[in-house]
Amino acid sequence: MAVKTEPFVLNMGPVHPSTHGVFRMRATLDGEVVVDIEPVFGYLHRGIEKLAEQRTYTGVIPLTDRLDYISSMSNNLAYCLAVEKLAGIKVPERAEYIRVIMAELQRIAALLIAVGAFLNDCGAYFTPFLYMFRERERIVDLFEMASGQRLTYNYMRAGGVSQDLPEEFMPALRKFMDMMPRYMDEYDRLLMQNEILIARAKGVGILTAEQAINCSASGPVLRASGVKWDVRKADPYSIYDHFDFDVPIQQTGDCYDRYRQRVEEMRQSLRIIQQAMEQLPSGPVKAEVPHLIRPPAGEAYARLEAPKGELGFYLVSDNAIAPYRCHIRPPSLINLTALRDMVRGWKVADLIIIFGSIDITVGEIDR
Amino acid sequence: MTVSLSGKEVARKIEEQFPGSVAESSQDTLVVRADFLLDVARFLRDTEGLELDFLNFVTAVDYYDHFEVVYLLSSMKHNHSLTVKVRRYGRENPVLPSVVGLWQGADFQEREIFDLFGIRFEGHPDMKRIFLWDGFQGYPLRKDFV
Amino acid sequence: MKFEHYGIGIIKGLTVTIKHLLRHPTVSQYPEQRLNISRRFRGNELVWNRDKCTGCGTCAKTCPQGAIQIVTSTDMTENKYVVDKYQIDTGYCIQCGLCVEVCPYEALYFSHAYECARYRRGELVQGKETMLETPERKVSGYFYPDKAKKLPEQTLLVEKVTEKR
Amino acid sequence: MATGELGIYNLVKFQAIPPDWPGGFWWHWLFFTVVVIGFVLTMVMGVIYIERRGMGRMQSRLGPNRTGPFGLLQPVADAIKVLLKENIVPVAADKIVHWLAPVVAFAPALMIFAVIPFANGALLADLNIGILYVVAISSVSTVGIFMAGWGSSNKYSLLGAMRNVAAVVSYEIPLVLAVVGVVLIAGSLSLNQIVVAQEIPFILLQPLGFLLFFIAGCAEINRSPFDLMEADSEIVAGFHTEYSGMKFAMFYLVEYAEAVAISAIITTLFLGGWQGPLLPPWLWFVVKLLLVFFAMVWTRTTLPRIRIDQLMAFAWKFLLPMSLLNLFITALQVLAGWPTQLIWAMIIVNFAVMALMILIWSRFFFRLGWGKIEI
Repeated sequence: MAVKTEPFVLNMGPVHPSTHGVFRMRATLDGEVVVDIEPVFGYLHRGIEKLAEQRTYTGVIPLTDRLDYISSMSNNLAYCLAVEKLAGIKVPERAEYIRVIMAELQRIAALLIAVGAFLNDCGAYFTPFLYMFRERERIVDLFEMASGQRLTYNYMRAGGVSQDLPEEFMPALRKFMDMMPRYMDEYDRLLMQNEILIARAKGVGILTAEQAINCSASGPVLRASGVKWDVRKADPYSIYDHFDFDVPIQQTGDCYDRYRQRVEEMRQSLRIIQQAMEQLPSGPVKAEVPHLIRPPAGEAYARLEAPKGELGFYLVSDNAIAPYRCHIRPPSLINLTALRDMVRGWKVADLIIIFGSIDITVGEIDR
Repeated sequence: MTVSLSGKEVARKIEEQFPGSVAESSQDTLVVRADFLLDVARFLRDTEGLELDFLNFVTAVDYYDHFEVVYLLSSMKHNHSLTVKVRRYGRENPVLPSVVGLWQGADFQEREIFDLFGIRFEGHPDMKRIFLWDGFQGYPLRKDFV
Repeated sequence: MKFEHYGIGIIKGLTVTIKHLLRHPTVSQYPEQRLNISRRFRGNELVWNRDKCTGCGTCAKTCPQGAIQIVTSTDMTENKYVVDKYQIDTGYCIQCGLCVEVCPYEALYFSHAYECARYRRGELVQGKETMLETPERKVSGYFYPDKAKKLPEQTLLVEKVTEKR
Repeated sequence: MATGELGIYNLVKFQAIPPDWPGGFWWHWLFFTVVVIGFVLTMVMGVIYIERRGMGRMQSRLGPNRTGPFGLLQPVADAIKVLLKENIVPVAADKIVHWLAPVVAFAPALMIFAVIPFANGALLADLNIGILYVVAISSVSTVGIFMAGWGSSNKYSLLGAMRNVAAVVSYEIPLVLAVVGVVLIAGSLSLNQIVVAQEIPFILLQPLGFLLFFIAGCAEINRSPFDLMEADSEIVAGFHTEYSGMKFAMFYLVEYAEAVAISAIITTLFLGGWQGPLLPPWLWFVVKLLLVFFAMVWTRTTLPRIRIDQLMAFAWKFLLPMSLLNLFITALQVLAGWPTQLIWAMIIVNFAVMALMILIWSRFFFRLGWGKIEI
């Protein structure tokens, strides 16, 4: 017997423990069941695209730190790739290797947060989150050593990186690489086979491959649905074609798969760093680029595989020192498109973990 | 490596199907007339050999006399991409057809363009401001917005 | 037969947490235990070298935030600029480091000091006199590797092994 | 010693000075009331400290260590802070219900301790239906929690309260059925008698019963992994979202007082209560209680939370049949006279039964489910 009940609206957010920032979900609930959901955002809108139009090409780099603030290095790199493409700058080889090391370390750091926050949303009371934060802290230490800051690195420059790695960087990185696989195994032991987690996440929030492509999902969300698409392999930027790594994919596209996908990607990143570390050549780290870059009129779109998905910068130049238009393709925002289809019919608790498994940063959604 | 499709070749194919739909084509871009946008988009998505099933991004650029809406399409199957542009002249209440029906990924991005450029997309299920609040005056990413 | 639904995963997880109970904690107690910050620390304050600065204003032009204010006048007798006013509003500063990077005369550095919180916003503005290098306000090695060598080595969490092995 | 039910008749009866208590009934009453309240409050502080420190160490951090030696005064500092905070009542709240809820929730948590023996005969009232009293009283807290959820006119609170009511109603049944096994072996409902009857702790005779009681107890007092009613990542803080200041402190107290109560009952029923060598009985009691509580902290640190429909399914499809089977087997064993004669056989058989039951049930009959609803 079905009892007729009245749906009610629950505003989750803007201040809610698991919306990962100032993000609001206007959920229509029928009891505990989610009938409909409408994401509402814009609370963190700073108009970065407009600000970029008034800054020099170099001056935009600090702004990109503030897009997806837990993976600043990737944002720096994406923007610099776009500027280099626009202005035709050639990057020295050592700089490329440093960039790859940094980008992959950043991927590990960001995915650790993504996985930790997802497990925290599942209700594992901060334990996995804090364990993963510990490893992230080790990575952030390395970043601090190279760039001088712990969150907004501002390390990449058009034509290379701002300064060479300090000499104590490589021994520290080597130590980190030695200990990281052990910790990864520990995380897997902690919750990977946990019956409750499997019951909570397996089969929940399924995103099929067709739907994922149609919704322009990218990154781990797309690959967990079984689409073998990684910008590093499909459209190699920087020097990713020099490295030997796999693109792991999962089959069903549920929350558990997205979680496992991220863990697998961290392992692949470790492989890339290992290779880059061994092959790191010496030489200059920055091409001879004037501080005020004045690219020829034209447009360029450069993209890379950020921890959250395909991050791209679409730059239009009118031969001035500031970009005429700077559009950012935010993976967080576009991955959210599929959220509504994924959560309908699930419970409030599932809404939270499905949302957590997409892994967003509000700084990137709102820009 | 993702192959960038030649705009000229694709334009020839489109012209066979929909005469007069391509306004301009060059090596890497294809400018489509706004009236034909949906037909061309469907053609690009469904034609054998093109199958541009992945919409990387949609954005707009303000060139004072016209708005240019840029679509970057890729194909997961063939690993190639194509930049499609649409121009809309005139600054008062510009309207373009929405491609949400073809690529659902355009949903939030078209709302964003509406929010920041004021280009209204017809056929979009939920055309309202996305970042800014409803009573906001003006469209910030237009060049004349101070 | 896979052991999946009998609580094995739960028991595995429980062993991991109980192991951590016996390990050393990762955290350090901040005001008592101070870790060394990075030698390239991009800190809250800037250090300005009065002698080397020629008043060219490149730093002010580069600053994305417009936090640097520089006023110069010309000294005709010695044929150079005199810096009348040089001030940085560290409240606006985002510590991007572009000003330090572009300075053609190596006259601007980051300071290696932290804990620069103030009670009033006005106190965040650094004037000419409060920007000079002093024993307390050491120069950070950001963009100047030779200066970095003199600073104490950064404490790294990688060095800290929490498990007893 | 004052024994017997609390009733007008007994009050009159025990006006006379009992042989082993020089103060008479009222002295006994006064003394143990003070002891119980003091015990609950100190234990709550103690367990909060243990939870925060233990959890901190398990999460690779330190936990509170600033206030007092080793941070021992942290609960005191918290209490003072929270008492000085402003008392905020939402405009749309049902004022009376909102105000009464913490009191209604707190009183039963305290009342449970009336029948828990700290040493042989050292308890407020040795009711001969003690365990029944515990079961009856412990579910009254739910009324207070539902009042809080309803009275604060907040959707999160209501969701949390609803979840709590559903959980308590379902988990009461396996809880009681798990207790019945113990009662059968001990042959008494009085908690003091149950402890006296435990020559070896009943956890060995009733391993499955212990497991069921522990799980159901955790669910009833909303400890992780069943902490859905205050699931911080889902419904903010559940029923006490809109509470602040003193009233919030009351709920906080209830939460831990209930945890202490369930630990105390588990200690009494399964771990031999105050019995033990060398140490004084009350210390044994406290040590065992803290051990049980530590197990709760440990699970809370490790396990994710389960969903509401899984929670209900777990109660009705797993715990209920298991507890019925456990009861049935125990009854057979008691009929055969095993607890007095073949005690070792009973231990071995019961452990084997537990392992087999869990394996079979989780292999063929029950799996924590999915549960999408088509819209």
